[in-house]
Amino acid sequence: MYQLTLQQFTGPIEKLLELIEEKKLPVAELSLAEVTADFLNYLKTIKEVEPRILADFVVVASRLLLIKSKSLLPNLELTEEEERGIKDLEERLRRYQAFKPAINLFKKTWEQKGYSVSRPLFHGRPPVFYPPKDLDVKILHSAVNSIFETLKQLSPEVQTIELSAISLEEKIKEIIKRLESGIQQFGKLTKEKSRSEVIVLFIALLHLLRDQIIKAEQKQGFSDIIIEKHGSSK
Amino acid sequence: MDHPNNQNIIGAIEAVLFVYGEPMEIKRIAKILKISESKIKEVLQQLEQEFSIENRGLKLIFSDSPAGERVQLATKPEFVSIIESIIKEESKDNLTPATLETLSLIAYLGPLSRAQIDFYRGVNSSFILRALLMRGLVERFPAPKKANIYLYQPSFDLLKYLGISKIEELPEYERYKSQIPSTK
Amino acid sequence: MDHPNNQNIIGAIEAVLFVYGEPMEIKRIAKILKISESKIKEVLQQLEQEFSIENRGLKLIFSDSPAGERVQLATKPEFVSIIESIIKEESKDNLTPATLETLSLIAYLGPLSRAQIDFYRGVNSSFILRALLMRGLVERFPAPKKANIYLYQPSFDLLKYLGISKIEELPEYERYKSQIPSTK
Repeated sequence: MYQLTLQQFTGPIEKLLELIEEKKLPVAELSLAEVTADFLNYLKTIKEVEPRILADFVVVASRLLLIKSKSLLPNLELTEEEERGIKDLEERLRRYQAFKPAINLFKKTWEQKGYSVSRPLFHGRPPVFYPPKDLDVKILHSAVNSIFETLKQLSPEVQTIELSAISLEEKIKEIIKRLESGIQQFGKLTKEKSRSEVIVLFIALLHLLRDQIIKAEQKQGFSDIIIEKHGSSK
Repeated sequence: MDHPNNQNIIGAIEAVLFVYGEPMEIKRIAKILKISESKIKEVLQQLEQEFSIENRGLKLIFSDSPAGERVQLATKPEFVSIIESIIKEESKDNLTPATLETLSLIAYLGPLSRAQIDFYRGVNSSFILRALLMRGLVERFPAPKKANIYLYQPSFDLLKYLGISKIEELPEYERYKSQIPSTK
Repeated sequence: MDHPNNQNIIGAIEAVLFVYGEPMEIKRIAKILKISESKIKEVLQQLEQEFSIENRGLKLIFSDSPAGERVQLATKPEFVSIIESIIKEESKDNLTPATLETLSLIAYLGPLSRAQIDFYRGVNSSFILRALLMRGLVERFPAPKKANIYLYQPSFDLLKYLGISKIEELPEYERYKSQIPSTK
């Protein structure tokens, strides 16, 4: 019943807001840069418990990384789309922050002891056989067939989500391996990768940076990032 | 009840009889409300009087049983034709997508529990199951070894109406029956 | 009805809602009783007032739908402990964080499309919505003029669980409702 574990997680917006509020920061670009590392750490825990929702968290993480990079590299020029992405994240956080007290009010109301009970349809009346006019075996057959078709379509949806939740750990290992094999440009690492893979690779890169496993350098905005293992040749 | 007065005892009795639907022993009402039987009888009289006012659509029906006097909440007789017209109208409903979907699931994969039907349909099926029961299209029986769980299957009348003598005669019955998707 | 006055219309509505049990469109009640919709609405208000008296155990619950306003008869929440001793209701368990998040959004801001809910939560909500539909806590309707888009809103069962008569009774409802969500 993976749906049950799935339900233990709120969305990334809620999580991000929680991290910001924990540090008593306002919802602003600088605060987002501040909590990036915490968010990435949380990402790691989800990945272990519920990989299926990782994909949605990765999208938010990639925006955070952009913000973080911008704060670290003041010269970094962002595209219009990227700027819009950051503004959009801030806007969502503000909205969520404004709505959040309502969640608690709802919870309190739900937890109140009393509730109402109604009666089922025609309670206590005996059944009267009343078949629908145009019902026959053919119609039943085609109805059951289309239900099975719909159910088949449901399963791939689950698979796609799993596929897109690319393992962060795998990517970290990949970077280390590639570095060992001599590749030093981020551009080469990401060659021919899907968009979401590039994002995960970049997150992995930042992880390695934070844990001081690697050094990275970008000569100027949009130029390739040069990566080196710390204490190289180890 | 904590501080019973005649007023909220009346309300409580009305609520209990409303939900229960069937005739209920006065003894049992007394036990549920933790009030003496004589007090319940007194309050029931008061309630009966209130129902007699024109703007009420309900009334109390008293009956005797070996276990003692019973009381039931029911509609006043003057509304019988209105009630019959609703029942008739509700049954006239033609084959809606929900009806067809639920009925075909029960026919091909039954006996099924409500939870299983909910899973296949992706929505709650309590109302539609109740409607199918009322129209005599399906019947239910308690699931073996599981408390409060019912299993639904096609009614005998439905098979007859479809012109088949057993459910296995449905087209491709085995094919669907054998690949029941997991309810995981 | 032949000589309708407010008094016996009240009684008739009470009888109809009692027998039908499920939420009923006001439009349909008007059709059954052959009385104008506005008259039914007026009388329902009167009935609601009468239910508010202490000695009544029942109340009315209201909710809108694309087909118009609906109304259902149910017990007052304060009698829940007595009711629980005679029927086994599905327990009102604690809500998981994701369920609570999604349900609050739908309750305060609904009707909402899945895209709107996703926008707020920043996560794909299809599994959670499916689970909520299956539990019958939310209901959905096709969005007007948009193919394949559904709008989600609180169900009557949710209102009953919350012990409120209409969604507007949620604490500080108006304040949050005015934060109209963007579809982006």
